[in-house]
Amino acid sequence: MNSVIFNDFVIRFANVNGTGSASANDMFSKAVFRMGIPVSAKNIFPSNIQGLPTWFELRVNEHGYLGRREGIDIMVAVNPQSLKEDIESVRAGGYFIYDNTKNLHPEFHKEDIHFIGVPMMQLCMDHFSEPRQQQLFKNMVYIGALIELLNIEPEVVHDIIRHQFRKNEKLVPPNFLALDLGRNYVKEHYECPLPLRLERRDKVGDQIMIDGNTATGLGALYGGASVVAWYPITPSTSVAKAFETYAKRYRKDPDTGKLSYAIVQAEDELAAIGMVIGAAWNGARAFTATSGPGVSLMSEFLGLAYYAEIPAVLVNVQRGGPSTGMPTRTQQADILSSAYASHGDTKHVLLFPSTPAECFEMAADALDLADHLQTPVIVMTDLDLGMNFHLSPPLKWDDKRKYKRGKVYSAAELDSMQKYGRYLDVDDDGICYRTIPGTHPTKGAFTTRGTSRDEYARYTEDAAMYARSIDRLAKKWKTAAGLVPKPEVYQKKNQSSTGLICFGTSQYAAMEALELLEKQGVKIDSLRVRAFPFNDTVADFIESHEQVFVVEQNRDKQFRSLLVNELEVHPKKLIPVLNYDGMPITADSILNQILEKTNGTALTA
Amino acid sequence: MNSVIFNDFVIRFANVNGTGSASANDMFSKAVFRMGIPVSAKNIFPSNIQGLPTWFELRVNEHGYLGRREGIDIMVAVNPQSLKEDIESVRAGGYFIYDNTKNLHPEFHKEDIHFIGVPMMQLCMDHFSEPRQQQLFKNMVYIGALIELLNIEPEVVHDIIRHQFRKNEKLVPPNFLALDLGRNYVKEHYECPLPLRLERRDKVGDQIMIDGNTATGLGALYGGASVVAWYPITPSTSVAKAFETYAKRYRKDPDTGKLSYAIVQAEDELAAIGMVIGAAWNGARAFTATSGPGVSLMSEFLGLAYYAEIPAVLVNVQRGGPSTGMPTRTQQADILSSAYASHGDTKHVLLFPSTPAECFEMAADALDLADHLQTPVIVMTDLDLGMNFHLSPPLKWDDKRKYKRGKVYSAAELDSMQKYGRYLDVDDDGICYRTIPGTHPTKGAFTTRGTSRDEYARYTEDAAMYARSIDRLAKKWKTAAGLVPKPEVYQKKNQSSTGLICFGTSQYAAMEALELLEKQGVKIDSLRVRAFPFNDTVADFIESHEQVFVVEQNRDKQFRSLLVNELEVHPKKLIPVLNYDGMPITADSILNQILEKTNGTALTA
Amino acid sequence: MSFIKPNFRHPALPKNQVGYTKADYEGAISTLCAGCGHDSITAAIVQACFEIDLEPHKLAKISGIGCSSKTPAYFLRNSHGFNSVHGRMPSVTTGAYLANRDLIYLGVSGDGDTASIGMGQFVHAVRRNLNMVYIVMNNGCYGLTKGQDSATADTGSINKEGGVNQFAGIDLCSLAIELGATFVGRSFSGDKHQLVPLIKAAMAHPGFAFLDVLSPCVTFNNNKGSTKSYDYVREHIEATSELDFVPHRDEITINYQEGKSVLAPLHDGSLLHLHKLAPGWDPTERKSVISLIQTSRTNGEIPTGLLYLDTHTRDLHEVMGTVKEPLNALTEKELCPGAGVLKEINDSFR
Amino acid sequence: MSFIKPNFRHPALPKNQVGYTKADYEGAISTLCAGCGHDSITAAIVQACFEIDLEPHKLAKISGIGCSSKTPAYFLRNSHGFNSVHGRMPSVTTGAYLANRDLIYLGVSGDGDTASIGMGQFVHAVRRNLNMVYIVMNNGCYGLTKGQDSATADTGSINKEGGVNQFAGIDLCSLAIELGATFVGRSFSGDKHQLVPLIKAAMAHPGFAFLDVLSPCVTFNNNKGSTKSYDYVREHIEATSELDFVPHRDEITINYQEGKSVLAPLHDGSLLHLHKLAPGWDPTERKSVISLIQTSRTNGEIPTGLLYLDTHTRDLHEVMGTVKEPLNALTEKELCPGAGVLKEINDSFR
Ligand SMILES: Cc1ncc(C[n+]2csc(CCOP(=O)(O)OP(=O)(O)O)c2C)c(N)n1
Ligand SMILES: Cc1ncc(C[n+]2csc(CCOP(=O)(O)OP(=O)(O)O)c2C)c(N)n1
Ligand code: SF4
Ligand code: SF4
Ligand SMILES: [Mg+2]
Ligand SMILES: [Mg+2]
Repeated sequence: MNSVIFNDFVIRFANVNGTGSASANDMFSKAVFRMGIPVSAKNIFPSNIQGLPTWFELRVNEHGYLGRREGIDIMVAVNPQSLKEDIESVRAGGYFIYDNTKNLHPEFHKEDIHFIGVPMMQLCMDHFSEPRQQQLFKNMVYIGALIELLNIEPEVVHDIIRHQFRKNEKLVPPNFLALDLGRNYVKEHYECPLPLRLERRDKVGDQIMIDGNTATGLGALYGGASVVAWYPITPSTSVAKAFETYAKRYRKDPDTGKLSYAIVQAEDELAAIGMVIGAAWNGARAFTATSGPGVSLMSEFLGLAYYAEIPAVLVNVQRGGPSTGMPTRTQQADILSSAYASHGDTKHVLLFPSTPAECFEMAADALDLADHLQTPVIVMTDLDLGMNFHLSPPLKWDDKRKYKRGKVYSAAELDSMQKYGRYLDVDDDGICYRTIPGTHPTKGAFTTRGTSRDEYARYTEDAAMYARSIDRLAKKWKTAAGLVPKPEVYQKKNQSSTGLICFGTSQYAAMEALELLEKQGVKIDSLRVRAFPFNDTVADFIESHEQVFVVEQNRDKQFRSLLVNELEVHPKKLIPVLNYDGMPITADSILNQILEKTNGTALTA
Repeated sequence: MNSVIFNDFVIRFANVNGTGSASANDMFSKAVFRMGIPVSAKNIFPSNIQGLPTWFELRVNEHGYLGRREGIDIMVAVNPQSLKEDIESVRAGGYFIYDNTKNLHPEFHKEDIHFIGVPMMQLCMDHFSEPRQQQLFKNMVYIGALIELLNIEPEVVHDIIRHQFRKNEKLVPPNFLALDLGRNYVKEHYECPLPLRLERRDKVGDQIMIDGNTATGLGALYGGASVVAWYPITPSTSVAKAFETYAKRYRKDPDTGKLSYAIVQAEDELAAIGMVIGAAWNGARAFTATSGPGVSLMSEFLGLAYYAEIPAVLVNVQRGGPSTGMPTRTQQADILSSAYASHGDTKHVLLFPSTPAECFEMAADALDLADHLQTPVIVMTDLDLGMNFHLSPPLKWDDKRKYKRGKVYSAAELDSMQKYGRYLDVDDDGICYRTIPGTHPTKGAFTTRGTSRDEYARYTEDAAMYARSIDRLAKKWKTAAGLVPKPEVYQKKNQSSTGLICFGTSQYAAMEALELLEKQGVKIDSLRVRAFPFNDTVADFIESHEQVFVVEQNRDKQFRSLLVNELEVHPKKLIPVLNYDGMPITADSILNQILEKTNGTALTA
Repeated sequence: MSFIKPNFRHPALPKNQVGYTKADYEGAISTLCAGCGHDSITAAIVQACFEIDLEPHKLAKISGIGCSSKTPAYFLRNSHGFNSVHGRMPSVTTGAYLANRDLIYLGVSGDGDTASIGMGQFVHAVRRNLNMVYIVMNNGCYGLTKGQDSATADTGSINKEGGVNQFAGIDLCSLAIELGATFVGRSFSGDKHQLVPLIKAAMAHPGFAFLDVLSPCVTFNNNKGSTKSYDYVREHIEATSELDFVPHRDEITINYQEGKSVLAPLHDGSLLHLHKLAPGWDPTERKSVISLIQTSRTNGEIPTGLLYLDTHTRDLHEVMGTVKEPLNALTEKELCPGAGVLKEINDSFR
Repeated sequence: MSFIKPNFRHPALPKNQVGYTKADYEGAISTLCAGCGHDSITAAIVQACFEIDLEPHKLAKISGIGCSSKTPAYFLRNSHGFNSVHGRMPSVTTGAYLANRDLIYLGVSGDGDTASIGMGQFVHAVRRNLNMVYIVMNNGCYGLTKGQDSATADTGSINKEGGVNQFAGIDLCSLAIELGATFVGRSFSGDKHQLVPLIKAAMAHPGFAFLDVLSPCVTFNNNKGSTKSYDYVREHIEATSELDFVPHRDEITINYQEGKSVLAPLHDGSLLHLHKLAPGWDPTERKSVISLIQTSRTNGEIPTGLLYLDTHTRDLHEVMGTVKEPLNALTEKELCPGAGVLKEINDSFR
């Protein structure tokens, strides 16, 4: 028999979508979390509503490695459609927990894994009468079984159930019953707990378990967005939804019931970004959230906002492309299309959060930055970060924080000046002063336009004037590089000659890979980029290393292109480490690619 | 007095738009052309319809240098609005020909240029009665004056007029009269011809004078396009228009009057590209033409065509960006937005014509390539090439040429096969066989989609399958590099250590600059890129030179980015030579930038 | 994930005049929710195509994005399909139609796909009287993105989360008539009896044939308070007519009832027999149709059936004056003016 | 090139109640063609704003792209303007309106800008009953791109090059009414007498106020055969009414004629006095309006005036339940729930 392993495994639930399994699975992850053990979840769902296979994968790891890991240790298989592939995906020595109400077909048997049959359906049929109940409680039966098999503290699960049904308490006892059915069955038939098991720890600290989209929506709420325009698209829909949910709660005047925000479901993405631009032009903080196809549709408008210098915040929750692509899978493949969205010489500020806490922070920062820079700011998250539950530092807000509204002249300021020019570079940083419609009866009005104009916002076709205006935008871009969030550098004193650059959700696996490598005696410094344009630290990091691995989740090395284009570094120095099959990148894959691309040598330097 | 200079000057006509000057000016350029002297024209017009200043600039150069050149030698000023700047733009020693019906205000006088007053309006008022005629014939008066001043052969002009009014012969005599008014006046008052003058040569050979858009439209017609969908936008409108004009003539059944083409003015650019994709999916050759904002709007659909592998031809006549930008000025600033249009890992084939003859050739080639590669092909011209008259080799067509329809299975082929798979890479070149709707009653049907699919075009969310399919697209991209038009290399035997890369309309000025440099003893090899993806010659050229200047007409060095990204060369090796003020780049500017960026040294190596 | 039905044919299944069984008109197994209205429409399309003796490869099926837009994969497996991008089915269909006038074009869309993001293209397809059948599977919500209200949701309709729609719902039939559509019908996914002949007639119509089919979303918009639920629709529909479609080759043997009947000859010689149920309404008389719709709107009724028909319509290819042969079949001979002509053209630029 | 008019004020020019002269409502010198209808509409807007005593900075003017969309530069120089992108004025205006409910929003568009590329956004602005004045300067063509037919060009209309339009023209008024617009008028750039009061009334209307103004393009669509030429329009317009607009603070002293007159109180207390010229038509009665339009269509007449008015309309901000204060004026205090609340929120995720 195996020796006992605590708090380190990957468990996958194979369900059918639309059968209520999601809430049972969430309960399971919450239980692990409440036992003080780090855990992260990945929902692998189809682009359909009901009846197709869906998987919920949990990585439990007391060392806090929470990126995806290849190989399933425990499979809870409740979906007959996917039985075959579910069995195959279990690692040798792993456990396959299934509903043995019907016998497993002998052809499915496999020598190297443990089969644990639990007659989930049968137990439910024996104890519940309604078909819908039988269906739902099946999920609780396997949770019960897992309590015993994995050594979950039953009280933790009971608490969760009690909280969940606090408004409908009569549902608590049948849920407890279903749990017990599972618990009792496995206790009777198997040796519990398994050698792969949980044990209470104190490793999650003050962290929370939250999906990135909720954090993003909250960040925009805290950041002062008052106009939201959006169009539904997976995986971004829940950003607007989260904003609305919390805004309904915290932005409603308790006396009048009036709302201090407006949210519009636009007719499409072109309209959504148009509304954001209109609102921001008119002095409100506004944002929209979308995904790849939406960004493509928004690109004309993004160019307008860049050139006419209007703040706009866009959250791009990236999914698998190109085209409609893999709408329920993750990628970081809109880097180029976001950075250079629109024709002509156009560039956009990008922010790259890695954790829900950063989603929150950056959504708020984006609103400040857009106002300050008077340009679109795109928050680049992805399906993995946006829709999955992640362990995250708690969301933080300093009540002393003021919104940075940027350079806006008030009526008084206008009164005190000779002549106002919308595009005069008064401060020599490329950022000019705008005025908000309605500010002053006779001063400060101008016409915003997407065409070439002079410093007083008058239409011009003068070549020199035009060149001056886009040179100023280039200057503003330099200013932006100094304002955007700085990268995080992970570098010990004695520096390595090899570096690694990552961003966004790739960091989970990248950090694990680096620690694994360090255990093998290979030391690599690393840097996590948090924004584009890149500030000097990024250039210095590349400069000071002989070779730099660039980890990203797309085929075309898009982020590496950005680094090369903007920092003028030799592409050969930047070694791509890629993953683009739609599943989150794993530490193993990073590690292997690094070893392979260096023939396993050259790293120990 | 100056010595006489033959056939080498820049003449500019300053007019008001909407006053009929365009046809007089065209007449002038045609006359120069018909005297066997190379000439090129630039129309500098406002984004408005009537009443604003417009300039028509001609470069006459018997050595065939026909890029734009800074500095005006002769100004024909007929627009009082722009008088001041028109006078200022004349080079010292140059000529300022103006309407002195009203006296020139003394403040406009300038010592270093020659003023030649011709009472154009007065002469017309004396000889014509209707105001509209007086207005129109004013233009012919200055043409008449130029006949004498510049030594144009009068018969050449007379022929042009006779041809122009062949359907309305009674207009010939008054036009001749107006010419004579101008001729006689200047003969009486000035010494004619001027030292700057024309003289018949035999330097145009069999070349033609044509705008690029007409050539593009004709190329698409010859290339077999039968469905055209477009939406008006300057400067691309005349592409569809040219197609229609000639199609009406040559694609109409003489018996039935029926047309073998369909052209639709779409409701917008999204619809235009959608129609092209629908038509091409259904087996017709189809194209659309647009400019920057249109490309932005088309980007979602371009991604669909890339991923679902549908042929599509798009002509992008580039104008000044970003956003609405400078709609009547030229730039090469949609390089990145066209190459990487759409979200996700998407890339598009680009063709870069330099001359009208190449516009013709590449429009036809684009249709072949799109069918062969089953992907969008974008012909990248610009306003300068598209809307201005250029001296060009004649358009060529080989009657033996067959349309390359690419890999399409016929009913017979389907009958003879076991199982058809739309996305099976049968030939191992990344290009699969498609079938056209309606081909076979029971075989070969499939559903085209923008989502991930397996080799049999069935929807899938399988990670490995998805990765396989986009890897195959990357393979197809390699295949494409071998199929697209090869670059032209201008390199003498003894190679220089310095190279220059240009594309499209930059070549005119670039070639002139290189010859000027050569005269100064500086030898630079050069290469003109004609397509993206780049084929090996481009990589070899960069490889074999120590430094390479990259000439392009945008701010952000977009083409250089493409070179770096796709060829993995060190950006530092590629020295940008830019022009982005909306006016066509000049040889002087290239020369100066080259000298400046090398401190005038390092080139003689 | 895609399930392909085993293509097993029972030898005794009845065949139609072109030799196909009904099963030949089916497609892959649906992955929609059990009970989704869209599946019933799929079945009606299969039935209609079987009955009109359609050769499946003579039809192209094109859709946008949405649960509804997935259905083309579930019918007519021997027809080419194109599941394009959200809201842009009309332009793709326009292009396809221009390329080959010899096929039937069946466009499938959803209310989100058509009435929101696709509104512009929808309007212009109508304006061009594009020769196609355009079916909207109308559930008043965005099924695939989990139930948001769509622009056809009626004012006051309550969604699953209890939200009350504040905006006016767009009546696509009424809009299509306003824009000059030549064939406009409305039906209900649950009323196969009415829907099948409507689809058949739409396919015979040589212009833009629009069908707005109410098709409840069981998962997100079948709750109480929703005006697109099965219960609500069943209670509020008012059939304007009973419809028979008589293909052009069938002899007319049925003895049509006098008075309340209309016999509309379609362009291809087929006949539509309409037994009128709505008073004061004549489907070929625009004004009466508009009036019917206005009245029903006030009364909270949903008129169904063939609402409007203009038989004096010309195929778009005729309007455009294109050759009889499909453009996609033309070769160098017809398409290329040749080197001789090019010489002339060159000369004109000298 | 932009010409700024010298801002020279004659001291004796009459001032309105808010202290401005008419010249204060002007803008830069127009760069449109001499005689362009759009310039007359510009003049009417200037006149209307002067007459209603508008404070210019209380209005925001937003447009798309086209000759028509340039006009905001030519009026109200003290108002902020936004010349956005082609066809997307409605969305920009929606956003602006949401940000600040206290301004008047004047959207200017062309028939190309609205009926083609902008159709989707137009429809949805109507559907939301966005509180704005939406003026289409309708010349049946694309002026700025040199005269192509637009989607409002009538079937059979002949353009400058002799091309005959084959497609149905979209009637934007009729479409707006179908979609539920609450204020719909049509006028002619040449009829200042009718246009000025219409604009004034539109500005007082607290919902979507749509004005379709026929505005001939002298350069590209003023030829014989065009149904949007000055001559044609002059000959075919039929005024439905004479209109007086009585601002809410003016006492009603005029003695209105009985019988053919309608007195419509607007939301802000202003009064619209309509002297009806069209028989059987009541601008507040939807069905009669639709019937009027259908009849005129058949008779080849162009009905002008205030065609439809629904006074029972609620401002969109009211519908959405937003606070009285403009959203763009809210501060941290109103917007940020604060650290305390965030602690609770964090706890809910543990
Ligand atoms: C450009 C774009 N935006 C958004 C989406 C996301 N999306 C997919 S389906 C859909 C709505 C579908 O609604 P409907 O057309 O009514 O179809 P149903 O699912 O209700 O049948 C949306 C918004 C998308 N695929 N593409
Ligand atoms: C996305 C985009 N497509 C095309 C154009 C080119 N364009 C400029 S104005 C215009 C049409 C204008 O027509 P209309 O709105 O009727 O205005 P008008 O000039 O007739 O007043 C077009 C197509 C553009 N600016 N942007
Ligand atoms: S979500 Fe609604 S529309 Fe989509 S398949 Fe399910 S029932 Fe049908
Ligand atoms: S082109 Fe037509 S619409 Fe444009 S300014 Fe001239 S007359 Fe007016
Ligand atoms: Mg729907
Ligand atoms: Mg127009």
